[in-house]
Amino acid sequence: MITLLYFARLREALGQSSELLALPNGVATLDGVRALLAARGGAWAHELATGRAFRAAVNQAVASGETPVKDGDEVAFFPPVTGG
Amino acid sequence: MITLLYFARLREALGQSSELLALPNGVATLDGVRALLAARGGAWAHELATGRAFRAAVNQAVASGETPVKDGDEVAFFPPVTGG
Amino acid sequence: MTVRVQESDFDISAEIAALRAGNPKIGAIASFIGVVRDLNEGDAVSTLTLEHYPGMTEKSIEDIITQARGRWQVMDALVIHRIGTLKPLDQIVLVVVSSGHRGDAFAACEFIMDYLKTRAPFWKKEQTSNGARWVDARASDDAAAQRWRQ
Amino acid sequence: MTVRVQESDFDISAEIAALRAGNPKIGAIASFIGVVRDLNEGDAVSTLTLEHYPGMTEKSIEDIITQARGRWQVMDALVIHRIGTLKPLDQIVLVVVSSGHRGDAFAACEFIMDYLKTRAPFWKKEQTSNGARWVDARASDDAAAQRWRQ
Repeated sequence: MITLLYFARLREALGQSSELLALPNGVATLDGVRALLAARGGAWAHELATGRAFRAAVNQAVASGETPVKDGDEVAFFPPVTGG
Repeated sequence: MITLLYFARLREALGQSSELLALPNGVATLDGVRALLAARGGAWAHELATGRAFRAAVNQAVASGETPVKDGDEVAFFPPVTGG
Repeated sequence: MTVRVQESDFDISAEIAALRAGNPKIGAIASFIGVVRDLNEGDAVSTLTLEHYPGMTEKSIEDIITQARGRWQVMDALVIHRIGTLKPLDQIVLVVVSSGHRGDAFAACEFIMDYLKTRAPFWKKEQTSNGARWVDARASDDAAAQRWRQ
Repeated sequence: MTVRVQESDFDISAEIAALRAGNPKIGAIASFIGVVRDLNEGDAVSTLTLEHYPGMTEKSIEDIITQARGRWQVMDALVIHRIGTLKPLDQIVLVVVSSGHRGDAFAACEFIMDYLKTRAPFWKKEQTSNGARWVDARASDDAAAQRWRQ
């Protein structure tokens, strides 16, 4: 299982702030997780399309598509940050 | 008459903080005033020698050797500044 | 270093006193306060709500301060970032850097602010005269952070 | 703009509140505090006495602030510089700049500080473990001021 977190505009668009997900065989990277979620269609397909301006973190560190993801990890998707 | 002011290390070396001086004929620039004072010899010659690192102002604006000086002006000599 | 993410307001005098902690080697203290403006992109802003990623936020700010300490002579640094709902004139963020010399203090303080704008996981939602909207990331903020990579 | 040369201490919170004066267009406030260190050029400093040129000091600082306003978007600026006898840990100088945006606030604040160091007529005399001495102007301060002329 991995923990998924969604923040800000993505949280609102996807209608949830977190969920638990069983990692299927063969899904071992952040882009694998993204593709799995996008395959749900609707807002998931729209918000997590490869061309969209979202960011992601694995275990609270900024991550890219190739970042490995394994059981027990915390994976977060969110819009570009606007703090300060 | 012009008003002469001395600050910081120059004030101490010259033994005074201000004086009034009648401008002789032919003295019409800051460098003219400087030469007049340096001609007093001793600390005056030493502190106001052309090679020394002093600064000067005429009427409270930073001045160079060619800056005109006339009756009624306030002329100040001081070391490089060290504020802030 | 001190990093705080909090709903409550802060007082810069008290924070600077705590950061200095009587250290007589400090010669320079640079600081920055960000405040909520009443207008953004032409629309009147009535409130601003800040959301963050608990845990990652603190970690990423500590990492930014550690990077600053590696680049400049920094005695100590403080970041306070508020979350929750704020209104125009409210303070949002405080960065304070103490150093022996002013050049280091200024550079580290601006570096930390630029990275806070572009890397720390905070998001702003505005309530404006045109309705609620998420604030978009600014290209100028990315450019400000980018110049430190040269 | 506000320029004060005074013997008394100052409180940065109170000064920032006065400078902001409820102006909701301000988004960024950069500030700098210079403090007396206990050591200079290897010698313990017990006191620091600041002398200035009354009249010219205020004029030159106002001129510096006017230059800063010509170069950056500055809402308002404050300079307080203390004179008289200070001791380690005492505050010497405060510069605060308010602006719509942080880049302008930081640049103007650092510009004003660099010019204060190299142009405003203040002189420091230290009482050290090796006796009293006038502080020498620093080449690094001249270099810091010089870079703004590019």
